[in-house]
Amino acid sequence: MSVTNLAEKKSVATAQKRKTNLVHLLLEGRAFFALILIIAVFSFLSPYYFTVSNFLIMASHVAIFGILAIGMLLVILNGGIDLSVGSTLGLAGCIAGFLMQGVTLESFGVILYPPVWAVVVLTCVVGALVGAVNGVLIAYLRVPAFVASLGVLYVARGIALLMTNGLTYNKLAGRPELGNEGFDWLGFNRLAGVPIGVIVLAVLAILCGLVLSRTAFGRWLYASGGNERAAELSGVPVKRVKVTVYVLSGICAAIAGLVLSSQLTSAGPTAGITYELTAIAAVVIGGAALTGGRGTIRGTMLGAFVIGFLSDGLVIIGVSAYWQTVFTGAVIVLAVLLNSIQYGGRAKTS
Amino acid sequence: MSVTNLAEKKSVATAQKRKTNLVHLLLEGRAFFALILIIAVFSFLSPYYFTVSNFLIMASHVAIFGILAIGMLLVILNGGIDLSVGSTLGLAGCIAGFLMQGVTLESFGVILYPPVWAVVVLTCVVGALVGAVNGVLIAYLRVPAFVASLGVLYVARGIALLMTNGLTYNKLAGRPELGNEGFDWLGFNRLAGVPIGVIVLAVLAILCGLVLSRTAFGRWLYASGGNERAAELSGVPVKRVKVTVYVLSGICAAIAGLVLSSQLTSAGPTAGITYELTAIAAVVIGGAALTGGRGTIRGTMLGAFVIGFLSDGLVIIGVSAYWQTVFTGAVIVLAVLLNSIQYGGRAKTS
Amino acid sequence: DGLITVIVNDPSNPYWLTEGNVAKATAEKLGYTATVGAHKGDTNTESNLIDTAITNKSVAIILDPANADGSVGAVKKAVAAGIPVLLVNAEINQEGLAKAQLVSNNAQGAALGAQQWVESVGQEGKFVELFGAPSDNNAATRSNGYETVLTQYPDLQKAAQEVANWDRTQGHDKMQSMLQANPDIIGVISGNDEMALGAIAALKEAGKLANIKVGGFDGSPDAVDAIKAGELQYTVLQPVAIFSEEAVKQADNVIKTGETGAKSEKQLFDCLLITKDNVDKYTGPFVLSQ
Amino acid sequence: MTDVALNESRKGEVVLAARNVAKSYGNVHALKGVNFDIHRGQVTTLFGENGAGKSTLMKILSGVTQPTSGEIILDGHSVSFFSSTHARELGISIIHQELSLAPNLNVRDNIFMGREIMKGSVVDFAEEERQTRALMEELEENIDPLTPVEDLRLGQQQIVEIARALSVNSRILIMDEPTSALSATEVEVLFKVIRDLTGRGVSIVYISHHLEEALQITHHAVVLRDGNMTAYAERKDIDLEWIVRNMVGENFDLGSPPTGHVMGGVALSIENLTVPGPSGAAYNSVDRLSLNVRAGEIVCIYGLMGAGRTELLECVAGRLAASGGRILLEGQDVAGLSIARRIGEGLVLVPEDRQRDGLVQTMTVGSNLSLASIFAFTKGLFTSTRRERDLVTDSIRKVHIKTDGGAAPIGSLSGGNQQKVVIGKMLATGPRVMLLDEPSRGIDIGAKAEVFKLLAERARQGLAVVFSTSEVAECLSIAHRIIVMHRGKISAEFGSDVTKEKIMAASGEAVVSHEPEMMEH
Ligand SMILES: Nc1ncnc2c1ncn2[C@@H]1O[C@H](COP(=O)(O)OP(=O)(O)OP(=O)(O)O)[C@@H](O)[C@H]1O
Ligand SMILES: Nc1ncnc2c1ncn2[C@@H]1O[C@H](COP(=O)(O)OP(=O)(O)OP(=O)(O)O)[C@@H](O)[C@H]1O
Ligand SMILES: [Mg+2]
Ligand SMILES: [Mg+2]
Repeated sequence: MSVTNLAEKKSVATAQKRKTNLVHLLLEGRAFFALILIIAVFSFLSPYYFTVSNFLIMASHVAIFGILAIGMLLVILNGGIDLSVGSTLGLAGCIAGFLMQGVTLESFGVILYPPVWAVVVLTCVVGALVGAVNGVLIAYLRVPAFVASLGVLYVARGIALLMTNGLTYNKLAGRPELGNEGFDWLGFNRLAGVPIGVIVLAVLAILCGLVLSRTAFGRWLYASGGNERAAELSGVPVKRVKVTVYVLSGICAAIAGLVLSSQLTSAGPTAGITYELTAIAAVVIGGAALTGGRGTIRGTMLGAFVIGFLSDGLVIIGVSAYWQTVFTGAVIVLAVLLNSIQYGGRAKTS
Repeated sequence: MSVTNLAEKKSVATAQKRKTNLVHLLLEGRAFFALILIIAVFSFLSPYYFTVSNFLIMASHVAIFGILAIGMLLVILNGGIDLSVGSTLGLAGCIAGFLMQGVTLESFGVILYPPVWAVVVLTCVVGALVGAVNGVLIAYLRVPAFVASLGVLYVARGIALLMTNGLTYNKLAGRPELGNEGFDWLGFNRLAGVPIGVIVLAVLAILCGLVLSRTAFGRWLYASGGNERAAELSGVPVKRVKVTVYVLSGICAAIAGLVLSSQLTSAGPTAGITYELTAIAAVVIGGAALTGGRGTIRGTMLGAFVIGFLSDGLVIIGVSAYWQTVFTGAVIVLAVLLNSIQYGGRAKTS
Repeated sequence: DGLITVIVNDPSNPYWLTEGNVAKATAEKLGYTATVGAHKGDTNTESNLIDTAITNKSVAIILDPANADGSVGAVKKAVAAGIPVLLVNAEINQEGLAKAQLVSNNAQGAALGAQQWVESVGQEGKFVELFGAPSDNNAATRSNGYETVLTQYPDLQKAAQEVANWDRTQGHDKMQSMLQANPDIIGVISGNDEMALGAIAALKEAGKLANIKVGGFDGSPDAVDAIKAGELQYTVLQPVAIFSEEAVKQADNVIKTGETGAKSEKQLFDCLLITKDNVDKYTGPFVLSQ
Repeated sequence: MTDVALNESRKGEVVLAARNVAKSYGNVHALKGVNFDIHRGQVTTLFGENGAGKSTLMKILSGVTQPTSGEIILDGHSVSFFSSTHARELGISIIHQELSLAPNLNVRDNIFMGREIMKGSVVDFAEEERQTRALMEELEENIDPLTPVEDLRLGQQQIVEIARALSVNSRILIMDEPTSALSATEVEVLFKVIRDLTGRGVSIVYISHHLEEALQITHHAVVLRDGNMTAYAERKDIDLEWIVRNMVGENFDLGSPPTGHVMGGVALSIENLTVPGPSGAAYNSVDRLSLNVRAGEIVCIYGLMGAGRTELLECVAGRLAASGGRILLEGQDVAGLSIARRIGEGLVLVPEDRQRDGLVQTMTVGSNLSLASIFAFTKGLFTSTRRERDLVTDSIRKVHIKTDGGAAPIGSLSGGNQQKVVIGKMLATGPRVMLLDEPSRGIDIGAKAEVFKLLAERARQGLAVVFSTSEVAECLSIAHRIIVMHRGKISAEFGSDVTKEKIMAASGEAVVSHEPEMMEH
């Protein structure tokens, strides 16, 4: 009796598992099909869409949102949200611009031109700091993530405006005699024909994927997003994980800021306004649950590409700006509608 | 034994209750003190701040956000969020403007000028419809509230732009010969010296307070925000409550749109951009938990006044626009930081 | 034939809407196809739109740059791809890139406006100024233009200046707040019409529109209506319809001959004053028939 | 039971002890100076009512919370600062009363979360999986290590929780109600594991409200009451009666079927009801089941985990959709009626999981009590505060809820009293048929007896009661009729004079006691 029972249970479990896998495939496929569909439709509507050069260009546009979305994915996996990434991106650009123009040390009467690697490191440090402020507010002072990052959104933007006085830095190329050349390499130039921004995105995505799937930190992240109390009781340093996640998101925003200012060869304080919404949309279209604990880097990248390829496609076929707004909203809802069938039964919507 | 036991437990519980009340008072007081502090500081810094006329003007600025915040409070009590209120406000203004200019019925060759009450009703219906779209997506199609309302944000804004073609409606005053006068009465005029917008806010706040504390619907709202499954099993029509809440939020946004266009005597499609964030901030500063089930109308009003009185104060004493941004962010975080001590122990930050 | 890509700032504002529409209409009249994109002031979006224009093999780009410094990179990119770029409405801080920069003479317009302002308001008393988005060069240019003229009248005293980001609602709210601190002002000078119209609504509400005069800038249809209604004293018409059309014509020249046909890269188009005296000559959005 | 050798030299000596440990949460004194010993290689069982402080004491001993005052002594040395990770390093692990698993992670990840096995800088998943398999084998559960935990039923989740504690290889293992969701077979396996562990010198602390069960394995019994230790004895000196007497002061029994009232007509009639299994499952959770319940009758449904009792009751209450069959309430078909309408018609459910489905934690005791009957105190548009207060006070009195009044936060009540709030809420609607899914889960014997007394009383007044249970002893209390469910079908039906063995045999359960004549149905 006991044996048949067990065997039966097993077969049930296996069937269920097989089903889950199939459903998963179909659903993963769905975001993927959305992308394929977008590509197909626009390729049909414009002869210029389906070309290698256009895909590279679109990918380099996706890069900015994609990099933000990677950081956002980590935050969302943790059950949080980070509204400040757009502002942090803007601030990071300004910091980089400020450093590239040379730092005047009044007391010594010299102007310091830090080399590009130092600029990159310092900018990332600033991004990490902004993230750390978020993280500490959220993890230790228990401010809800939405509000903490909303406050930081305003403050970071205000600081960027104050430090630039509303103006834009545009001498980012550096000069050989100052030894600070090479900023172009972050997003403007190409490597073997591929825009650097795309390469940065790919590297970050692979790194993030590895961290999520192969390291203890990745598991901690999923665990504390799924059940924070349980994770804490199991010895997961949940608060540290939380702070780290926001710091990483801040660093991602800083990198996105660097790539963007390199792409534009200029850095202004108003860059990145409302980008947080696009990043969140990418993550959610990619199948992550805003309640935490569920989501993959693959999905997020798909989400980012869906949004990017859609908006570029609409521009290429010459749809009016108003309709673009409408389409963007509709696609976000539709894509998530498909996804929500996957998790809807379980997750409490928040 | 059993008796002493009970008595003892009771005294403990009473002590606890007393303490809770005191803590509550202090904390409610905190948002209140924040307001008092803001008023005191600015009154000290500017002789024009502490005057009846300035308070009325500031209150009329608060009215817009306050009305949005009332709808947002309902949504947040239900454990949701509505990012589309700013867009709905803009769309509502445009609808009202469109109706006030007269509706051309091509087939009959006539231009219809609906009276103001009809304009108000129709605009509210449109707001309710937008809310209903949100509600159905969230309650029945299980799209997470953040995403559904984000999509609707874009779509509503796009529709407003498409219907106005980017232009602003100016002739809102109506004309006596057309029988559509009186739009001024929604926000522009004053009643006994008090701006109508403020009166509308007060009426809505009182209504909402009554609904929350004295009706079955209010109870249902708190219950389904606190524990949706339990509420459902207790016979609460949770899905209907959810849809209703978004519909009410849409109507509030429409009313805010009407008041704003009356205040400005014009209605443009870009009105209300990012107002959703301010409304959410007001609700959260007012002590509501983003996880649902906790929050009061009194707190929300306090929150709205804190934000409004702060930003107007900064203008009156002539602080630069950049610093205004920084201050706004800092105050949002600080105010919630104080509040989060109240709920932090219990609510999972979301 | 070929595609001309027009990129404007934000078509939800009638000024840029006209800019895009006129350019598109002109291009189509000249036998081109045209698309109108909008960057909404974001240099990244602008750069993406330029990329798309390159992908689309546009024969020319008419661009209203988002940022004097920030748009340089985008223009460079288009130029590197061999597409002639003609800038309209705003400048970039680098010459020799774009084939032409056709802009309204903001300094001249501001001076014109300020003189009319003094004429309408008087030479004595306190006034306030509404300032546009600080990231936009034109905000400062216009403000400086006002300053230059108004400082010549020592009895005119600027009581306050607020940033209202070109926005009507912000103009309204900031005006109300400034009125609290400065109830005794005699006039408002505004960086654009939207903010001026917001201020008018605020003054109307306060019942002070009779005593406090308002001047605008842009020449938008709404502002013209307000002039007709006697609420706005004047506005400075930016000849957007003219330079927008001219830009496309020069683009056509460049495509056909490699030259714009104009004398210089920077071409300033003088602004025109609209007051209640010549308001009936306003025949279409941003068009003042001579 | 005494097959565990007690005479090994160091067996029985105290390894971990609490001395004068007190803990208060604000004004709540959960523990008031308790001494507690854990003996090497032996099982110490902690008994006590809900809210007696058992879990609190265990949390202190495992470093999850810090005591307000008092001392913890490990191997004769006082340990000062103590976190849960620290405790684990010292060889103390705990199975929490509330499941603490991350539902989104699979079994393997849950077992090793927070203490990953590393290979270089990455996690060694293969090794973790191997160990998980081994653990599952030991627990005789066929659970794939890669199944997401949320796909497991409650009992299996509890097994995972147990496996996690076992995987630590600690020398002191604290089990806070590890069997509340386990079937008898699974409990039996667990006990085998426990005996194994004690044989190897591991010390166990065991907490359970299943008193008889606990008596099977324990060596020492400690009774806590209101934060004080009230009794201690060795196994040989105690029996069930001793425990109950020390726990609640008097000896409770679970009552007997109410008699002396006339049963009415059929109140609830279930005809050929079929409820599909979880989406895509090949079986039906409830399979063409028919059942009639008369007014004034109490029917008990016994069954193992997964027998389909929850699905049956939830379907009747309107939360799950049936795929076939009819449900009649006093002759009227309730198909298509919402939960709310069914409540209005007098058909109510007290759900299985009171935290998740029964209570709104953000509201007060009073608001929870009145939630299902708002229209009873609504006049026109508005609710009447006075009438609501009357209703709440009335409920509190009738259901005997120990609370400081309606305004108290719901979280301030003990588990049993919270359960009574859920029952009181449903009784306040004036039901004719009341369904209760495991009303006794997690509540102490005193509360249990009170709940049953209450139900018997109501039945006498004409209420039809259907309750489910996993404890045979409860079947033999107030029920007039006992239904045994097995895989969605009724496998047997008994009167109140049936024996435990017959019930268990009909449930398809492997037999716990050792009578050889037990056969499966
Ligand atoms: N975090 C907390 N905050 C406030 N009070 C608490 C907390 N944890 C426990 N208590 C209180 O401490 C007392 C003891 O609770 P504990 O959980 O230890 O009881 P228990 O004996 O385990 O009961 P049960 O059998 O229901 O599990 C109860 O009155 C409870 O309400
Ligand atoms: N006929 C069946 N064949 C195989 N497995 C079954 C069958 N019925 C139920 N199960 C298993 O049992 C689980 C359902 O348990 P359910 O909660 O419905 O039972 P229950 O009797 O209410 O148990 P309890 O309330 O004690 O948890 C399902 O997840 C499924 O794996
Ligand atoms: Mg306990
Ligand atoms: Mg069950």
